Amino acid sequence: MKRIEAVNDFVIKFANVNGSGSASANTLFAKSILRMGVPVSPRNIFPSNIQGLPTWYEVRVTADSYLARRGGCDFMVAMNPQTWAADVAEIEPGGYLFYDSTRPMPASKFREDIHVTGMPLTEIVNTHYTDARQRQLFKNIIYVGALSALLEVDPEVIKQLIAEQYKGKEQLLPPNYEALALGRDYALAHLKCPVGLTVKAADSVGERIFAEGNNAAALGAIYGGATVCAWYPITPSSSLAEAFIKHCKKFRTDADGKAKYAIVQAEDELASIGMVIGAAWNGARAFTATSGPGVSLMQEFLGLAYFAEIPAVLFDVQRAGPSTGMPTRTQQSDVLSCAYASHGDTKHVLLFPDDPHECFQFGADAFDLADRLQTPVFVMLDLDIGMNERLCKPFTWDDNRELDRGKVMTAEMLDAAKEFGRYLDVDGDGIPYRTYPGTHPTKGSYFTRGTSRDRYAKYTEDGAAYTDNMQRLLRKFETAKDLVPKPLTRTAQHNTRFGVLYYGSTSPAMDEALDQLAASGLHVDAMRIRAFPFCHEIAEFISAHEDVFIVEQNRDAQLRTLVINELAVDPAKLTPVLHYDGTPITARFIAGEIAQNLKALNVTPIRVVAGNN
Amino acid sequence: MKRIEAVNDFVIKFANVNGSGSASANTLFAKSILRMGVPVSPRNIFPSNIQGLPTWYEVRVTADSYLARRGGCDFMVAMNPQTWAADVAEIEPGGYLFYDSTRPMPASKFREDIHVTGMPLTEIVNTHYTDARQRQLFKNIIYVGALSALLEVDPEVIKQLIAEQYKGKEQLLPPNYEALALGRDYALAHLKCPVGLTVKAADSVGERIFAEGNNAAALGAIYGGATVCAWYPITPSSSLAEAFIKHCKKFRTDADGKAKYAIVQAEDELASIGMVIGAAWNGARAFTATSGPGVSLMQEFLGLAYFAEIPAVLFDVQRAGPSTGMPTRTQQSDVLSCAYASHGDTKHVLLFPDDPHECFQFGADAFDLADRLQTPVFVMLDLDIGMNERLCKPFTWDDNRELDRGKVMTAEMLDAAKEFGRYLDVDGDGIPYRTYPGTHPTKGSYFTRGTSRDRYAKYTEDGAAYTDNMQRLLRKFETAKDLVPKPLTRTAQHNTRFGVLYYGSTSPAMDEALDQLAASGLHVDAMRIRAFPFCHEIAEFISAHEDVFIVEQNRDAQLRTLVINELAVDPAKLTPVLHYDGTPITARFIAGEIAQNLKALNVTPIRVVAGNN
Amino acid sequence: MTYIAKPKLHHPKLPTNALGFTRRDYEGAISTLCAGCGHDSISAAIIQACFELDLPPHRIAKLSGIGCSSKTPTYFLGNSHGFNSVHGRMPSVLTGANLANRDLIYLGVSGDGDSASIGLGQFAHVMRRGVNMTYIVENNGVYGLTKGQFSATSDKGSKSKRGAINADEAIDLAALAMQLGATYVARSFSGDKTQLVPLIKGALLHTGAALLDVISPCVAFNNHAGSTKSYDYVREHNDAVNFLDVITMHKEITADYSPGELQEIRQHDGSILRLRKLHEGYDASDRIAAMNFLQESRAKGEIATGLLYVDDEPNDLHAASNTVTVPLNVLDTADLVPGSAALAKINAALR
Amino acid sequence: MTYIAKPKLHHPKLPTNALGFTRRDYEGAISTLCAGCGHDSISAAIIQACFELDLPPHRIAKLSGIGCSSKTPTYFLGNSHGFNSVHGRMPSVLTGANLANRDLIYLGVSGDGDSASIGLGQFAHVMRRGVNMTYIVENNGVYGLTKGQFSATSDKGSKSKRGAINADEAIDLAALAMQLGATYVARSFSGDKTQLVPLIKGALLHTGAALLDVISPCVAFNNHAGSTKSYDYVREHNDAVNFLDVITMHKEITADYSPGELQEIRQHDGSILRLRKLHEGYDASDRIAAMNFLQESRAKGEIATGLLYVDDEPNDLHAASNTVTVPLNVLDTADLVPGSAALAKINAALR
Ligand SMILES: Cc1ncc(C[n+]2csc(CCOP(=O)(O)OP(=O)(O)O)c2C)c(N)n1
Ligand SMILES: Cc1ncc(C[n+]2csc(CCOP(=O)(O)OP(=O)(O)O)c2C)c(N)n1
Ligand code: SF4
Ligand code: SF4
Ligand SMILES: [Mg+2]
Ligand SMILES: [Mg+2]
Repeated sequence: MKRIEAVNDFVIKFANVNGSGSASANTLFAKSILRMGVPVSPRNIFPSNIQGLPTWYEVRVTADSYLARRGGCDFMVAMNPQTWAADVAEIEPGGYLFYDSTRPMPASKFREDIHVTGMPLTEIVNTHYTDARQRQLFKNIIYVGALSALLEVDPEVIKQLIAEQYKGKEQLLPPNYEALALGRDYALAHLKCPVGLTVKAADSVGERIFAEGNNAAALGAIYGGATVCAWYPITPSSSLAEAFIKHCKKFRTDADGKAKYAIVQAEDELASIGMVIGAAWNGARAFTATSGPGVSLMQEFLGLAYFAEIPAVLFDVQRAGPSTGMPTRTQQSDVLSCAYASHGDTKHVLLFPDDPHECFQFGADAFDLADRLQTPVFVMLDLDIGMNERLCKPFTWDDNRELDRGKVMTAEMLDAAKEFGRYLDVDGDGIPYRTYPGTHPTKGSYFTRGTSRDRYAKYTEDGAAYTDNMQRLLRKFETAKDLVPKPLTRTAQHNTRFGVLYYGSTSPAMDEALDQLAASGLHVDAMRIRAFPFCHEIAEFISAHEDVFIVEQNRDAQLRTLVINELAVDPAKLTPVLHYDGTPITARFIAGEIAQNLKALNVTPIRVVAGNN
Repeated sequence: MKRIEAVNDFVIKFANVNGSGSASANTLFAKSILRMGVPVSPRNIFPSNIQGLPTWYEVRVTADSYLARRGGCDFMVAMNPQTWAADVAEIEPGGYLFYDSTRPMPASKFREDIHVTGMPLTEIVNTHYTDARQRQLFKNIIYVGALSALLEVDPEVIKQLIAEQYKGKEQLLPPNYEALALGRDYALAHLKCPVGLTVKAADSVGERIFAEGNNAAALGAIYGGATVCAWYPITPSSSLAEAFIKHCKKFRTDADGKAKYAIVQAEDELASIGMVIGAAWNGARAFTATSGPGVSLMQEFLGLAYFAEIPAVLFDVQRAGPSTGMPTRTQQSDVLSCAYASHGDTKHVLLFPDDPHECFQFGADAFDLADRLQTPVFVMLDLDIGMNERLCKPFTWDDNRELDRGKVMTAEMLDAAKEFGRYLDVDGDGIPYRTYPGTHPTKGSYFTRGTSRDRYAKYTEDGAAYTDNMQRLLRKFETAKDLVPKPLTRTAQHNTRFGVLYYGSTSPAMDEALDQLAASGLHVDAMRIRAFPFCHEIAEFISAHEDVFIVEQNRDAQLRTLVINELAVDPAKLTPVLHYDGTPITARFIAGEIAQNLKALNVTPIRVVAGNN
Repeated sequence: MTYIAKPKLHHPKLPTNALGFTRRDYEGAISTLCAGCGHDSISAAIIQACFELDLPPHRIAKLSGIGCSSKTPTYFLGNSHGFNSVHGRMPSVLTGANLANRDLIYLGVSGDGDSASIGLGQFAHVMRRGVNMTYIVENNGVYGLTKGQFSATSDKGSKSKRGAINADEAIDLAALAMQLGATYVARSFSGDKTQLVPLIKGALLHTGAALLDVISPCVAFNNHAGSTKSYDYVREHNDAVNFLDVITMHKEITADYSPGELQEIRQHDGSILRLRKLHEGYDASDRIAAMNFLQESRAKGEIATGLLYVDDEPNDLHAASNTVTVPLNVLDTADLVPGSAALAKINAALR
Repeated sequence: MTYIAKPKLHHPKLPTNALGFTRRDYEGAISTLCAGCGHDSISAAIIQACFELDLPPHRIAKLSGIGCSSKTPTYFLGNSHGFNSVHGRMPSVLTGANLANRDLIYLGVSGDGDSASIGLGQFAHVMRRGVNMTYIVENNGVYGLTKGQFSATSDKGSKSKRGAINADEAIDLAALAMQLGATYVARSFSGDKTQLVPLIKGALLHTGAALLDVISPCVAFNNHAGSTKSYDYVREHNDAVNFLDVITMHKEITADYSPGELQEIRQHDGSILRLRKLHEGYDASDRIAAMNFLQESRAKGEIATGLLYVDDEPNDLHAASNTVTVPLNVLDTADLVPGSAALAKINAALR
């Protein structure tokens, strides 16, 4: 029978029960491979529930650093009877099944075309442990031990990681080491080790770090100088605010234990954005973290922030909508509701980080942008980059960088200036000057409102003043085009009339898909959009190609809507490639869709290296 | 000096102080002309305030039934010192100024090129009345009397209207008649009557009625069988809900005085849409009326209604946004926030009535549509049609028409059916069957949620089930295209490669503009869009023309965005014509913009009748 | 549309109620909550109460917001329609549903985050309007589903599982409901089924706004030392003011007590709420005294439970709206559409 | 950024305060409200209070929601920054502003619709959090700006100008604030400036959440017979529990009363609230008693006014958040950005 053989290049999946403590054991397994210098890309697939429902942990071991979800599974660790059938069915032919053989299983429950390894895990823990919780926990460590033998993962590395994990609680080390050895020894003694899939120490990780996007974005907010955070818990954004709390305790507590920050868990999203707006109006850098339903609730306030020109930063960690949708699944489906948030004519600035490194960078930049433009700025994450550990470039910071507070008039400036008009376009860039409340006893005070007012912030219902203001806001949006992050281009090895646009968490799948397409002789230039509004480079990329694909993780091609609307592109030129079932998009899917389209246009493949397919 | 001369074709404007009781006198004036068989189109321009600020009442007397705002003013009744300068400045050269000459005014306050008529109104009321309130009120009747002489409005008609107004309070007639005579007699005795502008009895009104869109829409809700209304006051939509209350008292009170309806003034818009959703879920026809800020607050609930497939009707009486914007000014700027309301992938049904007649018709049809499609339906009014009296076709109703409750399974049907799946697409049109709660003891009950579920309404986080459902919702939206009102076309007298799309309250201005353009030899085919999603006729109209204008009353060309996105039209083909200062769009503006564009494309005018310009 | 439930055939041994239903007929899908979650006990109590009251399951409408607590309607009354709406807005959805059909029984289920944090506004207004419903808050002082953050009912000074101390004043939903006009207000504990079941029965029979604030420990995130919503803490501080016994019409009244310690309240539907007083002189029909008592017992750090207040002459939203007795959702074209003749009159008046 | 206001030159006759400002310096634009609107009297009282307390006008931030009442900040303190936010959400905006700069004085102005209808949730939560502010509700029982619909504070049974009768329970914002943890709660009447001005002064000096529920008749829509918020009705039913006299540090204490009828409360800033009791034994420092009193007087149909409750040891949100004493909005790069070295450590830990 066929047997999948691979070194440092396979997918192993753990099927567990939610709340059974398997998470830390699984992460331990993934990290140990990483420590061997072999890139991994793990993903949690968890239910909207706390305990008892199925959860999966999928680890892609990838020598070539393909960090997207690959799809399929080569080695299944089937620990959950509820999902046994589906889990077994998912294994690639010639793949491997590892299961708890304590209770004998009828042959009918297995497959002919896979390699089955049974280990009496329950029996082992029951003989070695009496306490129920211990049995539960150590069972997980034991299977990690067994896997170290089956896949040749260096046990010393695992022990090293356990040691780091329990730093300070050293008494916990021996029992964990024992459990590990128990599993490993059993496997070496009774199971055929190794299987066709093995991990071999390498040096392919380099200086890269292994981080979650939410944690990185929260750190970005710290470096961006955010002092006020108002949030309301919602999956998958809660861990962003919680990471900010953690970072603040560490980096923002002064000598006498006082907090150089204020974090409020608000009563709902209307309140959290309201607090952010109030704090930003009053000169503090403030943000909130939320997800789709929160963005919907914030619409009225977002219109106020646009019209009253309040800097405010929002981290939208997107999940599958509409409505409650699938809270623990990923999507890019809030693009439109953020870009045009609120009734009336509005346009908002969006940033699209593609990995934790950019989550950090954009997380910090967003605050400068918001102050510079005096308008809300959205950092658009999603569950896939927000809540999974991802290998990425290390975080970097230039110590000469100063917080850019934008156009703010101080008391001195007010005394020097001949006039102050809150909404006067002094510089022609559509961005007026503002003052913080309390700046000057007699100068620079003004009234902020969501109702129409003139250039001096005086209330008016005059149509001309209203139009004047609305047009200035458009000028300001023009200015934004030069301030937001530029797109990044990857040019194909061969000239091509085809281009592809993509953004955010689609990035790793796209990179891999481009390689696959190139390998099969299909060449496509690619541009990763990193922000809205769109700069001229994007328009030029589109006009430089005859057909442009646009890859998104939503049903309605929302970014495409923005592109055709804002850049006046003929829709016929933009072919949507849409993946929206809530799982992270794969290279297989993208390459498949694009290849199919090109076939339809009967494009003849140009092989780069003969026979390289 | 030039003197504007016109019969039954001029604009007269009343400049008053808010809360001074001028409104009823001004309406009396307008209606009396209507009763003489001469069409009028009045508009209120009022502040967001209760008392003391400037307010204007503009009456266009229009033999040709051009009901749009014309722009400019031929005869100004300047009753408000605060706005004197602006009011005087607005008069067309050769036009007329009528003012209260009690206190002498310096010549500098007038203009050389207009005809001034002063009348000592204050003096007159002070000599005839002692009570302050009487002086206030009768001053208004007195100037109406004077105008009847100056413009040759039939005093008998005015008295007739007063009589109708005070039916039951006959004791009020003599004093009003006296005041009217007082003004008229003074004018005849001391002023040069008539001026160059006169009203001549005609028969140009026909069977048409004079109604406000909000009132008509509320009546539509009555005929549409709405039984539950939940609303929250907001200008300019409040009068719609208040009219519904009035109509219910009249038409929905049963023999023993019980109410066949329930109306709740909710605590806010989240609650009103929530109540509407709850009532609709439970089988009653329910609606809310709101404006932009309310729509923003309803976003989350609208996503739920889309995903959970709840019929719900919303009347959005649009005002100038974003944020609080200009509450008493008109705009069409909620189009996008309604069409794509909520985070996630959503699309909603919109209806665009153009006058009170259609407000009634669509107001009723919306409920059938919502039940048939099991989704929210928006009726998009605006302040201009909602709060002004407009001449329109009388309301009509077919007594054979039954409420179409859509696909609802009764207990009998459930017993007969072999299975029931709330989200099963039995008929292939994307519309499943529903049951009302409490229908059957053991069959047809289901659980409604905003989270992902399978075809049998069972909770699931399975990606395939989610996608299956989201695609069915798209099929349903396809079905909607054939159910919503079709667009109406007006073909130019000459073949033309130019087309124009427009909708809602733009209608009268567009009709007039087309005449003006035709008169100057510029021919454009016109199509009035009456609903979203867009049916194929609209796509065909666009492809049948080389250049298509799209006229809107918002800044960002929101309907254009929908058109290019949903019909895949090349934006280059659609030229936006945008008016958004909060005043109703005029024919002058539209014709001007289009003519200018055609000039740019150097189109040579084709005169229909030689020299007819 | 009123429908008489047909008794079904069952395993002979299972006890049936007057409608011939067994307890099974009132159950729902298997719970996916954590083992030991207080919410599951409340679901069981609801099943028990509906079974004992002989309610036709399909004549009950279950509505909830979002949260572990709001998930529970899936786990009871499988033959009833349910609506798991959006976070914190169940009260408005329930109000609308109630207006559409006054003949069903409305059971709202919510959590403390759902009702006291995001939902406080709607909670307050649904009470003010006196919507005829049973509103159960499954109160664990935390956001369970989002993993244990404090909610607005967690007490000032109480400790989170991660060690954070709550600095904000706690909201007492029972006290609030009383102040806002609810006509049946009770508090109970998911761990005390004997107290809880009768309180739910009384609420289901009450013809106005009934609130039950049921403390329901979250074993995953709020059952530790330092929490004031843990099983242990609640057991220690539980102070029942009375014990309720619900006597429906068809049950004749038996047991007798010496007058002083008994209070009997006859409800609109004829049922009798018999209260055995556990607190000297506690009068459940005296709203102001009850409110005062709540404040004082809270100041003492006690958790007052039982039927805290009941108004035997409740008014509901339908009464206030003077609606017809037949459900609005059955009115048809003939009932609702005035027709062309009426329209002609209207047109005439607009000329 | 603390800024000492420079006294300006004025018409010699105008009286000036300790800062050399005249009352004019505390005024704003001309009101566009209806002649006789209660709200204008409240604006005047605010001007008076700030003038008498010698507050630097620009150190006050005015925030409001939407409504006639919420428009008023334009009509006083023209040298202060103001924020007319969205309907019902002023409390959250004020909370955020307060967090950004603890050195300013925060004055929230709202209406009964703005605070009790759409804004009830935020109203409740801002009180729970103890935000240091003066929150004034200009309470007329109707929605003035939208032409006279009932609000959530209009009493059950009260009649609208159009003759409709209100069926819902009224919300008593003062009672609610007390229950939710506000530490300074007063009620007054726009028509009684002598009572109102000191109450505003006390609130401005209070270092916690201060609520003033000021009944402020709407002459356009709610001043008719049958209204319980009309000038006449309020005058008839006004029942003042005490009279407040605010003694700031620099004023020495003079007048003397016989002990019994006096209550003196020293506030954090050193100022003294001297309460002359008009109600036998009313103790403004006893929260539970005060709540009970409110319920009883309301039951009697009276409108209790005065300083209803005050906590002389208020805690505010900054204390709870343990924030630095310097305003957060002045912290700069050096204070806030950990720098590349720290980042290197973080990177290392993520490998
Ligand atoms: C608008 C919105 N915000 C946030 C969430 C995330 N969320 C889901 S449940 C929940 C809190 C639930 O707490 P509670 O009502 O106490 O229920 P419990 O889980 O404790 O029973 C939150 C914040 C959401 N679903 N919707
Ligand atoms: C979201 C939203 N809904 C509705 C409105 C319309 N609106 C403006 S003011 C107001 C009520 C104001 O009442 P209140 O707060 O009592 O102020 P008052 O005018 O009585 O002083 C309403 C409903 C709005 N501006 N925004
Ligand atoms: S998390 Fe808490 S509330 Fe949720 S199911 Fe588990 S125990 Fe219950
Ligand atoms: S409407 Fe009422 S509240 Fe508004 S300004 Fe006039 S009197 Fe004051
Ligand atoms: Mg909870
Ligand atoms: Mg009010």
